[in-house]
Amino acid sequence: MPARIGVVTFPGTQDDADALRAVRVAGAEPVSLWHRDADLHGVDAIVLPGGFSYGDYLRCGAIARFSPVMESVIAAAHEGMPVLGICNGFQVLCESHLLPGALIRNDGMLFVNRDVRLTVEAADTAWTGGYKAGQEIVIPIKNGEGKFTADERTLDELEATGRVVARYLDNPNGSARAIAGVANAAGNVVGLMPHPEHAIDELTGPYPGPATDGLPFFTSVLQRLIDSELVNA
Amino acid sequence: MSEHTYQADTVERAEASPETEQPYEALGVKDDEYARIREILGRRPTSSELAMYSVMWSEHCSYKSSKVHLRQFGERAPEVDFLLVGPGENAGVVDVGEDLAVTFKIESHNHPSYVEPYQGAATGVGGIVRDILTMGARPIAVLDPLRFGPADAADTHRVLPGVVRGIGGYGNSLGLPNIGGEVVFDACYSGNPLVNALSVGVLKKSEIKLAKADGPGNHVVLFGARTGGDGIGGASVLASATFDADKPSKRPSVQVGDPFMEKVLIECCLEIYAEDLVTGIQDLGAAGLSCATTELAAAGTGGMDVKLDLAPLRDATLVPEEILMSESQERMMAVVTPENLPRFFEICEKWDVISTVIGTVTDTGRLRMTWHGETIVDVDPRTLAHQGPVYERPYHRPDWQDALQADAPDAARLARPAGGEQLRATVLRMVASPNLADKTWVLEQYDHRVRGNTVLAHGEDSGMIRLSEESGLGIALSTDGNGRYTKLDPYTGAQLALAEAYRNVAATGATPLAVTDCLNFGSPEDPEVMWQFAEACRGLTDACQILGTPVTGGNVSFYNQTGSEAIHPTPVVGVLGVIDDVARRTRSAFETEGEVLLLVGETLDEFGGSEWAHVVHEHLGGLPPKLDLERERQLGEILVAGSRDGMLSAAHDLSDGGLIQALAESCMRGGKGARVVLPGELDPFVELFSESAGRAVVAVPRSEEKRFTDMCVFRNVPVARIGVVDGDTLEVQGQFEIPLAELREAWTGTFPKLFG
Amino acid sequence: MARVVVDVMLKPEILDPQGQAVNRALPRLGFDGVVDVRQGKRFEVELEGPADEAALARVREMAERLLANTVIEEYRVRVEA
Amino acid sequence: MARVVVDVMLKPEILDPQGQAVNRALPRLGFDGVVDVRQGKRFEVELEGPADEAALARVREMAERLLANTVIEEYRVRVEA
Ligand SMILES: Nc1ncnc2c1ncn2[C@@H]1O[C@H](COP(=O)(O)OP(=O)(O)O)[C@@H](O)[C@H]1O
Ligand SMILES: [Mg+2]
Repeated sequence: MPARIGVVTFPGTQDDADALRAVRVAGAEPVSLWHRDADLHGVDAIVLPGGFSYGDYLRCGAIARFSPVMESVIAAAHEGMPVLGICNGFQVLCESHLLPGALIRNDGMLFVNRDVRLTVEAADTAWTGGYKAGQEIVIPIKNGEGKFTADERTLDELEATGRVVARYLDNPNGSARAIAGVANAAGNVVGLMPHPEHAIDELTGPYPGPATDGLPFFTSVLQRLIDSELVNA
Repeated sequence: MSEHTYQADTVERAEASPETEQPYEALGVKDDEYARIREILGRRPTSSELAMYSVMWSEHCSYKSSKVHLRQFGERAPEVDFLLVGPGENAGVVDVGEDLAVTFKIESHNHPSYVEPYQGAATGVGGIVRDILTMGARPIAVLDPLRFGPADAADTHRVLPGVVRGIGGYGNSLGLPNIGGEVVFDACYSGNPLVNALSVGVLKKSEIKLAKADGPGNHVVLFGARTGGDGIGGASVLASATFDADKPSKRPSVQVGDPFMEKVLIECCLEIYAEDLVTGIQDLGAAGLSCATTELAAAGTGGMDVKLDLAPLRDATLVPEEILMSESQERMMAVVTPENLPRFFEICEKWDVISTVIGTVTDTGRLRMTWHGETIVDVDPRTLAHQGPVYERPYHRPDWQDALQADAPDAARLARPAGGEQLRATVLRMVASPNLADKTWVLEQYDHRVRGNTVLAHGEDSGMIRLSEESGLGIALSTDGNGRYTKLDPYTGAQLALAEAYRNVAATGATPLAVTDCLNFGSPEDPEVMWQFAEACRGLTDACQILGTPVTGGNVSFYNQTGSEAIHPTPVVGVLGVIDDVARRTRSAFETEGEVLLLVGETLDEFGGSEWAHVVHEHLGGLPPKLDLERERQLGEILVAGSRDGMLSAAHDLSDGGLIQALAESCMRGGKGARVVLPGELDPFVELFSESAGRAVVAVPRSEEKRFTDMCVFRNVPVARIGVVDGDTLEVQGQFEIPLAELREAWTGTFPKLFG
Repeated sequence: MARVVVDVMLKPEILDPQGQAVNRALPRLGFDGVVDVRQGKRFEVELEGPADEAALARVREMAERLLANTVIEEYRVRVEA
Repeated sequence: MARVVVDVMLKPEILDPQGQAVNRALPRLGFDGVVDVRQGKRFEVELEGPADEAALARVREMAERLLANTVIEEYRVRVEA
């Protein structure tokens, strides 16, 4: 049985098609999940993609967090299912309290779409096993409210427990300690402001490259699922 | 005031009170137009009918001043076999092969964007995307050609940031990549910015949708946002003038968009299309329900009964006249058979989209509307949709045109830089000037990646979108326009706009196919403006014939002026191209050291309307660059063939700022320098800064130089070797050398300094 | 030091997509009995000096020019207890 | 019908980029004497019934669960005169 990776669509989600493609390119079977449907349809991992769920009105991710599908995602995450939230998905995970902190308006006030350099700091999460700790990668960001914020105690704890997954080399939005992505304590839930699904092929990835630095997020989880014998290679 | 106490002006009342005075002038209806309405109806119109005629016969909706000139786009169009839907529908549709079709159109939202830049621009994007959606297509990209007053003017600092945020805010929230556009500054746009937006969509050839209400008994469904009081200043005049008793509550002066609503509306429509549940569909744009009902009815079986009081409202105090004129965003109207209705509603419910049956298709030939049971509209819909007034506006060549053209920017008139030092300083000044400077500050606010099919976007000659992951089939789009050229010579100026967009598309390796245009002009009541308009239309038509690219649709925006001062006539032209495999796209970046740089095309001493004359001398006079459209076509073929045969490593079209600007951009984009040896006998300044049309610079591997050059010679297009890609400076031998870092600082510094 | 509050709301006739979104979400979360929600902005302005008439006039000008977009928004300036 | 207002502000320890942006703009527009600006949200909630204690408790729950993100924000619920 091949790995089945679900991609959730909320009303206002934009990057679901991209995430589904990334899952497919990585070699897993992409499965569309609909926000009103609490059934996870037997998926082995879940991506909450980018976009503007519910228009990003009120707060990014605030309304999506109450969708029926999120009840199931939260339960599955607590049981260890790998969950990746990208951009708006990261915001949904924070609003759901699966991840600490919050994402607020960028320091520059503006929406920023830019290829950024990151270091992958934690190579032991479900989604980053394919990277080397400290590896530098290029992945696009595109957000208006991507400034990661948490109280000092939480930030210290994230650092101390190796849960800072990725850090900006040139902090584009004033994120606390240049944090671009974090994980939960178990390492199965990862939230990331940059968009790895936009860096998976030479034709459409960052220019001038490297163009495919995002792909390992998707191949890593596949490898993790195979290693844990949840699915066949 | 509740709706029930509102005493509607019924047909019965209209018949009984022929002498009632009606405030038609306040609605922009002329005496003779009002007389014609009475003649058509055989009585005075009800206030609701008057509201409808006033909007449907407005310049914006009826094209009454432009129609006689626009006709030639269709009548003298080049013979092609790929045009599936031509001008006249919501957007043109072009066959791009593999069972796929593409629909694209450009529109303006100039005036609203001046009043409220964010919402004006945002709703401009929303409107054009709905036109694309209406054709049955999934919208897949947007472009935004923009014009503002001087970059350092206070008002530009109010307008530009808001416009850019609005286009980004709305387009990004729809999940549509922004793949191109323009940002141009000129004092003529002070107080009248141009905010044009182009959208493109893709559909199966067999699934084109049309705006017609066919089949008596079919339901007329209004779905999407509720109707509010947006954009109904005029209607309120009418309502309150006729019935001053209970004045309706205050009406908003600006339309506010809800991109989230539009996003779900798009997905909802696409699901409805996929199951083939509509027999006709129309978006609600300008003139809202008036336009949608009349156009659907006029194009279909011919009749429609509507219960207007069933329209879901955002503001319960709206009266029928206002509901008919409301321009509330994010609404659509569909014609649905009774069998399909339950499934249609189900899909709307899935997407939380409100949908309401408000009427029925009939074969009466009449559009009838009732308000709580009383008939308030009873008209032949064709008289509204198709039989509006047509004006043969007088036009004549302005008296000042000769003097303007005589004021040529020749060397005797405008001091030219001479010698390496002066040329070097001019290059740095030019790359930093607002029209030529790096637009990253703007472009970073737009998502160009969403949907994952963007092969080329900002910084390239045209945007390119992959349509098929299997075959690599794709499309390219570019928009261009030059108000200064068009002011100097409207006929040639319009052609130059087309030629530049055409060249841009070809430069990326795509074959130019078809055209959409947004004609931004001053008042049509000014015979000199009308002459500019007539000349531009004639020029565009002629050029389209030679290039073989039909106009498929577009938009006219008149009355772009501050007081009596009109903007430069500004036709903005969008060209759509097709490419069989996006993997062979040509970028503009110089990437590989040692590759040969070739200049294709001929350079003349042409500075009329040039960026150099504008920036350095604030001068506008003379004639625009000459245009040889046959040569332009040859150049296009060379660029496409060069891409197809794998000869080209880079290509960049030459336009504003001339050769040196193109070289600078390609160097900075690829992070590689260039060593340039000027070929001709011309003054180096002319070689570097002239804006002669029909030119491009290309980089080819040494092994391909001969083959490429032969191809040019064979087609009788001049080609000259001008240097190599090399090092990290831009060097013009014997003249000057500029380190890329210095060039980049000048080029990238301007926008952050102005707006950051 | 004094605190002046500026409340900025969309004019009542202007569409408020944010408020609407909240409105629609409430019943799903089991909150009934809400007829309408409108969402606006609240600015807390800390002044160096006292919130006297002159200072309030200045804050009003600030609201007019910067804090509110008076084409679509209205504002109210008040001293917070 | 009664109107209840919910004010939501970032907690004082969270840096407020929007307030900071206003702060920086003020002197450029010629406004001095402002020590700090913070920007938050204001919700006007129209209730079907009266704003009695039970209703206020419900609005407080709404704020806690939806209108504010209590990880970074604090809120206040009050009946507007
Ligand atoms: N400059 C133009 N060139 C070609 N066609 C045009 C031009 N202006 C308007 N049209 C065509 O006239 C028709 C009516 O335009 P318009 O009322 O703007 O359409 P819509 O209401 O669907 O936006 C459309 O088919 C449009 O493409
Ligand atoms: Mg239309």
